[in-house]
Amino acid sequence: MGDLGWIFISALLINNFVLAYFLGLCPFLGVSGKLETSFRLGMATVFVMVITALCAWILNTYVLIYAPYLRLISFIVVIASVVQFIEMVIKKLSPALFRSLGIFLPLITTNCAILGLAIFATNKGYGLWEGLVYALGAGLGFTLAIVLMAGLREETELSEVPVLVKGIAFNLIISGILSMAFMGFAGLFSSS
Amino acid sequence: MSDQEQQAPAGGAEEPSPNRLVGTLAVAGLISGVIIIAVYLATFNTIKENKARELREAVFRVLPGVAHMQKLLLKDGKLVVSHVEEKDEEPIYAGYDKEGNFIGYAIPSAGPGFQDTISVLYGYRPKERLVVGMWILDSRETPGLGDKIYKDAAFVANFDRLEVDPKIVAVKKGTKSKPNEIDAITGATISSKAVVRIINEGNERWLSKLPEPGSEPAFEKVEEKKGEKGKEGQEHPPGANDEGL
Amino acid sequence: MTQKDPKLLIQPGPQLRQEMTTPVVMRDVWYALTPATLAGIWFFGLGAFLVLLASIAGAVLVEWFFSPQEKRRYFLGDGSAILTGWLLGLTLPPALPMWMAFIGGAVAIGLGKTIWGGLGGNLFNPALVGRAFLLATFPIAMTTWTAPGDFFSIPSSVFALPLMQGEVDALTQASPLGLMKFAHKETGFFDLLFGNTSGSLGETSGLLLILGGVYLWWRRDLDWRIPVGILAAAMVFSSILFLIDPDKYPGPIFSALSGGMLLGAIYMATDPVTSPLTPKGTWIFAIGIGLLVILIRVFGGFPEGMMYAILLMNAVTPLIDRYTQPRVFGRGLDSK
Amino acid sequence: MMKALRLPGRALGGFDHGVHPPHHKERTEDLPIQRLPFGSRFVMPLGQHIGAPSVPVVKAGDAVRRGQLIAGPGGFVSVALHSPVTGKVLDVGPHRYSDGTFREAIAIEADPYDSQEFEGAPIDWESLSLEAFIGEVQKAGIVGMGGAAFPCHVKYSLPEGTRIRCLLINGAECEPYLTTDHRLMVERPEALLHGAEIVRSKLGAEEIVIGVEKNKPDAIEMLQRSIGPGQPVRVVPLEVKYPQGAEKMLIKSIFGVEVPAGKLPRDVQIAVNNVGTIVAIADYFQKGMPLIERVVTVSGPGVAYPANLLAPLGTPIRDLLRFAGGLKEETRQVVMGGPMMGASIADLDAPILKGSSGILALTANETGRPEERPCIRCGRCVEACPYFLNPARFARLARARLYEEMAEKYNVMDCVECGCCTYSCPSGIPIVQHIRTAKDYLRSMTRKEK
Amino acid sequence: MAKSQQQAYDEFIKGVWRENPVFVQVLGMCPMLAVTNSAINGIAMGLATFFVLVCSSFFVSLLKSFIPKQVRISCFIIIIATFVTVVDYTLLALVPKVHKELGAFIPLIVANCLILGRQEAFASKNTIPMAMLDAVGMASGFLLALVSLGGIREILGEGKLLGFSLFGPNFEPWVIMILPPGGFITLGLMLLFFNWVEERKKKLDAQLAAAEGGAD
Ligand SMILES: Cc1cc2nc3c(=O)[nH]c(=O)nc-3n(C[C@H](O)[C@H](O)[C@H](O)COP(=O)(O)O)c2cc1C
Ligand SMILES: Cc1cc2nc3c(=O)[nH]c(=O)nc-3n(C[C@H](O)[C@H](O)[C@H](O)COP(=O)(O)O)c2cc1C
Ligand SMILES: Cc1cc2nc3c(=O)[nH]c(=O)nc-3n(C[C@H](O)[C@H](O)[C@H](O)COP(=O)(O)O)c2cc1C
Ligand SMILES: Cc1cc2nc3c(=O)[nH]c(=O)nc-3n(C[C@H](O)[C@H](O)[C@H](O)CO)c2cc1C
Ligand code: SF4
Ligand code: SF4
Ligand code: SF4
Ligand code: SF4
Ligand code: FES
Repeated sequence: MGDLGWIFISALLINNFVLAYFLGLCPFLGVSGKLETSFRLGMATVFVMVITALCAWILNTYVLIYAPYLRLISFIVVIASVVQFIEMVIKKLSPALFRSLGIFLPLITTNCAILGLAIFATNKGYGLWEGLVYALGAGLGFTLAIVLMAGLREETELSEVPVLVKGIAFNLIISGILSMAFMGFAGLFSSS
Repeated sequence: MSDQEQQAPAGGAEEPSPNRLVGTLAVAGLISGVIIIAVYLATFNTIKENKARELREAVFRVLPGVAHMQKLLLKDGKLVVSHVEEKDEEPIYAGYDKEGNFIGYAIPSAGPGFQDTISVLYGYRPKERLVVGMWILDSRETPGLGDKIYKDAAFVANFDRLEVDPKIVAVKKGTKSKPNEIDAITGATISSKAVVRIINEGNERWLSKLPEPGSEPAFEKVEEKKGEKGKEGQEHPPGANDEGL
Repeated sequence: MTQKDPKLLIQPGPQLRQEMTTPVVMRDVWYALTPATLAGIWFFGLGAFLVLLASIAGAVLVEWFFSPQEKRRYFLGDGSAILTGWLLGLTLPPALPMWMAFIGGAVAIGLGKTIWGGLGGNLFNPALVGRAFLLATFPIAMTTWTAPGDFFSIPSSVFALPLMQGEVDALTQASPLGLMKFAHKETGFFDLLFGNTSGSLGETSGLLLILGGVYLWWRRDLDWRIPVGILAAAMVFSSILFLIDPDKYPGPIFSALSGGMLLGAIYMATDPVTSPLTPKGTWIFAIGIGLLVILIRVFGGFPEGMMYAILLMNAVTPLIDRYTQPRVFGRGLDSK
Repeated sequence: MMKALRLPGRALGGFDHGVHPPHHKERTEDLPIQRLPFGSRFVMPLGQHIGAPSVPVVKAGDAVRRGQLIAGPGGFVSVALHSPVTGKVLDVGPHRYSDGTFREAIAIEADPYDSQEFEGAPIDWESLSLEAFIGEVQKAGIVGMGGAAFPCHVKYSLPEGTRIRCLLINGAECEPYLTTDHRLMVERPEALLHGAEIVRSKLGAEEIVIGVEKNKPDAIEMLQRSIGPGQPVRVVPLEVKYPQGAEKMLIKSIFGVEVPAGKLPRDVQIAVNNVGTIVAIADYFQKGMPLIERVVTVSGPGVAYPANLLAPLGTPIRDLLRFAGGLKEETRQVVMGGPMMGASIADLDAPILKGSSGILALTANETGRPEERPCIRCGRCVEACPYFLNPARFARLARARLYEEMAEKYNVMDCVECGCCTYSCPSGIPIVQHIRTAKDYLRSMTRKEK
Repeated sequence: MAKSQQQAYDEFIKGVWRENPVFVQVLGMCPMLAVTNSAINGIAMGLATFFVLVCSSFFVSLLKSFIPKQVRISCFIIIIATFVTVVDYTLLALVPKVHKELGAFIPLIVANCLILGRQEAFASKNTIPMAMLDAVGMASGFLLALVSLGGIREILGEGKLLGFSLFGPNFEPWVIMILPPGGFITLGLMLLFFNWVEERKKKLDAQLAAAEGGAD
């Protein structure tokens, strides 16, 4: 497994943002009720994450070596503005795409998974390509987790889950079991 | 406590002018910038010292007998001493004893472990082609299993005198028989092998680029103001690995 | 009126029902498991039996405790809780402390079933939820495999006090899968088939597991596609790897007979509740498991991937079900 | 338009899914059809077929002869009714129906001194135009005897541009216990072939195909022996499986063609008729006898002497049971029709109808049901449903009252209520009942929208 | 005065218990699950959040009349990010070990909806003292949740509390508690427990009310 390959697999499965890092939990728990919506949210997340990785790399390379203390603020401000800008562009160019992804963009931009991606990529010292692959893996990993979760939740809608359990507690426990299942990917492609 | 204030956070004005909006943001940014820079400056030295000390401690742990160290960078195929922070640098560290005689290199290397990336720093003595110490800088291995790669003193001690030729090999615990073998941790074979692989990769990357033994860069006494603190690293206390991160 | 009418039942059709009922299905699985279980106990001794009992006890007690009072008999009556504990027990190391096995059974039913609304509501295989929990909780105890030993000597670790570690005094021995993964050593075909290897109770005796599976298939209690799909996919995948590097990768026969492959493929992946409904979905499910098992075994961090493979495919099952609705008779055939 | 129908020389491998209930036909399959002695009181409900009820043309006190018209068709999708006996009309009013409800019916008291001979004359069918032929069939009161009681002439009235190339005769009789079609095929093959020939020539079909399940070898043999030289008739043995007799399954089995959902066999150039229907047509054109009697299988472990009875329509169920030795002590349930699609009888004094193929007395052995338990998603129902629907999903959705979703996403309206799903469910879930509830609800909603 | 004291007490206590941000509102979960594998980490994260929340609320409340509505969210975020950066550097300078454990999750406090939510819902509409009470209450509730979650996970996961061994050397640690699934499951079960307690209380209240109704 090449380095890029492992970065991708690791972000996608082994160190899944939601199931291993607990990032992006509120969309994960809040929006995972419907499969359709979840998938679109996931795609929007992939999109924003890739942009984030790009922004973070540019900032890290050209700005933050001179002013490291502005890291957090600049990440937030720059990512939010760029996403907003792209949102406007999409709205102009492809209203259909905007309708399917756009409504999620403002929701996602301030959540911790996006910020976390920028910070982790920085901390790990990823270059441009590594950062982009990392973002792709993390975004798809988020999508995978939320789509599986949505499938599970839609199915349990119809079964007789005890009233006491229903709601967030139940979703957390499902996430726990899902997270347990994802532990199976630990060590993937790293055992020689 | 006036009640009117309760509902009107924006001052109840109609449309404020765009200038007003930008102005507010600019002021907010300015104030926040001032606060941040103040804190940054106030903590800068401590943080730098902390980091330097951490690094020094790690280097001293993997290179027994070291009193001084300096950073080396590869420039045009040659190792040169560097004293400034540079971007995209991949440094190794050279260790020297009190008299300034070269002892060995401390080489950082990283790679995938059981859970996430493991970052290792290991000491290497080119004359004997030996690894003389290993220190985990960062890892997220499973508590109780994989974290033995730094919590298990016996495992760490494997790396105190280890031949790098032809290649370091992890074998089942208790079956170590050759000088280039280590005993893997039972129940954490994968993490153990990962550490070995990471060191082997470090060797592959660096050994061919190191200068002939004897022609290492000499110790340049530039700004060694607080090097005294490194005394504690004189020897490698096995138990000291615990919680050292 | 000359004749007194009997009191007539009015019930909606169809009037006929086939004989199989859910409790009978569950009981069939008990019968199918019995020979392999007895063989396992014979190989590993009474200690293993105690571990099995503890796991069943944990499952049944929790099922009892959490079922509404008036429905208790009814809930326990379907026999699925015992089955869950039993199957869990079959995957545990024979020298596991009993208290751990008990917790495994309790978690299996508590987190794996009750919370989901009881029988039929759960989307993950309860026994494997219990096992995954145990493996992540007590990773060392759960991967300490003992060699088959004397029937009457019980390893003292089995009796470890609750919450305390057990000292394993029996002869520990790497399981065939461990040997394969970490030493690239294959165990012989006949040892695998007849069960004289270290491992868990239920994975040693391949032959009896297959016999039980044939019985269940004959009783139409399980979907033959699942075991066939899993084994076929796993064997094809491992054949490919084997052809690439026979020294490093296990061959197809070893892959099919070792570890939890048979127990998982025949008895656990086939859990009706957590496998897809439609035949097409079932194939996807089975092939997915087969591929994941080999992926995890060969490239992953664990010697055995059956449990994780099944759990992961359980998680995918709702999606599979959704996208493999059969084509309704007489619909969507314009192209024909 | 559909592609032209291929008429292959052999059965094309059957249909998928379905169930194999024990067929229990051994009780009556070898018993010749017996005529049930005439009773004294007969009740002819006006709405015993699908469509508009018939309109009475007699009133209380009128004398009627056997075979005399007593009610005319109430519209195009409706048929005539004839008196099953010679006697006197008692009244025209509500009478108990087999499900216990009251429905408009004509009650007739048989004349105890009449010989009850039927007198009629053959009809020259060869000279009839198609329209006239269809009119005759409606006048004869002939409806489908395969269970649905759908007016036969409607089936023959083809819309512009439709052509029938094959007349398919349904001799599958896949319901357990029932042997009426079986006995008709064995005892009256000439009538069957003659009736088939009439319909074939009128519809202009090229071929007659008779599908018979393989568990009736004597019927297959008898039919094959009776086919005249040059007659374009094929007898096709079919796999024994329920619901082989459902017409779309039958067509799939024999021609390998799926009738599209919402379409009829005629859309694939096939007309399907039950054996009993064809024999009734033959009787009408040969003897002038309208539909006034039919063969009913009385069977089940609840009766001592099972029998195949030729009974006048309107005969109380009690009379048939009495002839078969009466109900045994252990009888729990009496069913009209087959045990899969038939319905419980609430009142033994209710009459048999044109569509009643069987009266079954069942004991606790057959009527016992597994306790209802949660669905374990075993998929047996899915693998049983011949229409490839998802009954497990129906049950779940219906319990949550998501009826619209059942229709929109899962095509619940395609379900024919064959009962295979309920039959095969180990958890005893009354899936068909859930489906019926859903369909009723959905129908009432569409009605409201209109 | 008594009334406003009562009100002040209410503002404070609601955050700690009745509207506990974690157990009742289920906010701020991401940072909390990720780092609460021991009590000490829970305390550190809780205190960091405490500081950020209280300072931000103070400034937001102070500046509320200067901030135009249209840019208020941006201003809030800038204010919050400022204090998070302050905490980040301070921890790095003073307790580098703790900083290392909490790692990247300190900057993520910015994204904690709890903090932004309190600015939007409370601090920007109330006087400084009220805002402080609210912030302190909410932050205490958050801290309480973090500590209890971290405590449970540490007790089972390592047999220790705050580093002190509880069960002796032979204790078999429940490793899962320290791993991600343990975080999910423990919080899930704690919420379940909360639901159960609430349910019980409701039932008891109903019974009491019924009894009183009879007595009146
Ligand atoms: C929850 C859990 C966590 C584990 N964590 C690690 C780990 O961090 N590092 C490791 O090498 N093995 C870990 N393992 C064990 C591996 O799966 C594998 O079984 C082990 O490396 C085999 O080593 P052995 O042959 O020495 O027993 C873990 C196992 C489990 C169940
Ligand atoms: C259905 C089933 C699933 C199993 N899943 C796993 C698993 O995911 N991980 C595992 O280590 N052992 C699992 N086992 C036990 C293994 O088959 C095997 O005995 C064990 O992995 C040996 O590994 P070791 O060498 O690390 O001790 C499972 C057993 C069964 C019957
Ligand atoms: C589930 C099901 C089973 C059926 N079984 C039979 C059968 O066994 N024999 C039969 O003649 N008709 C059966 N039918 C009715 C046929 O589908 C079809 O309506 C009939 O053969 C048409 O002939 P008819 O109108 O002359 O009755 C069945 C229908 C359904 C829905
Ligand atoms: C063929 C078959 C296999 C089963 N396998 C399992 C299993 O692996 N684990 C389990 O907990 N229950 C199993 N059960 C029992 C039952 O389906 C299970 O308890 C339900 O998942 C509980 O809702 C099985 C039942 C049958 C009929
Ligand atoms: S924007 Fe805030 S509330 Fe919405 S999903 Fe993201 S974190 Fe949750
Ligand atoms: S009753 Fe309906 S759903 Fe059930 S098997 Fe028959 S056609 Fe399918
Ligand atoms: S047959 Fe019954 S138990 Fe099985 S899936 Fe269908 S409804 Fe569920
Ligand atoms: S996004 Fe905000 S509300 Fe959601 S869990 Fe994270 S901190 Fe809480
Ligand atoms: S998604 Fe993680 S804090 Fe909001």
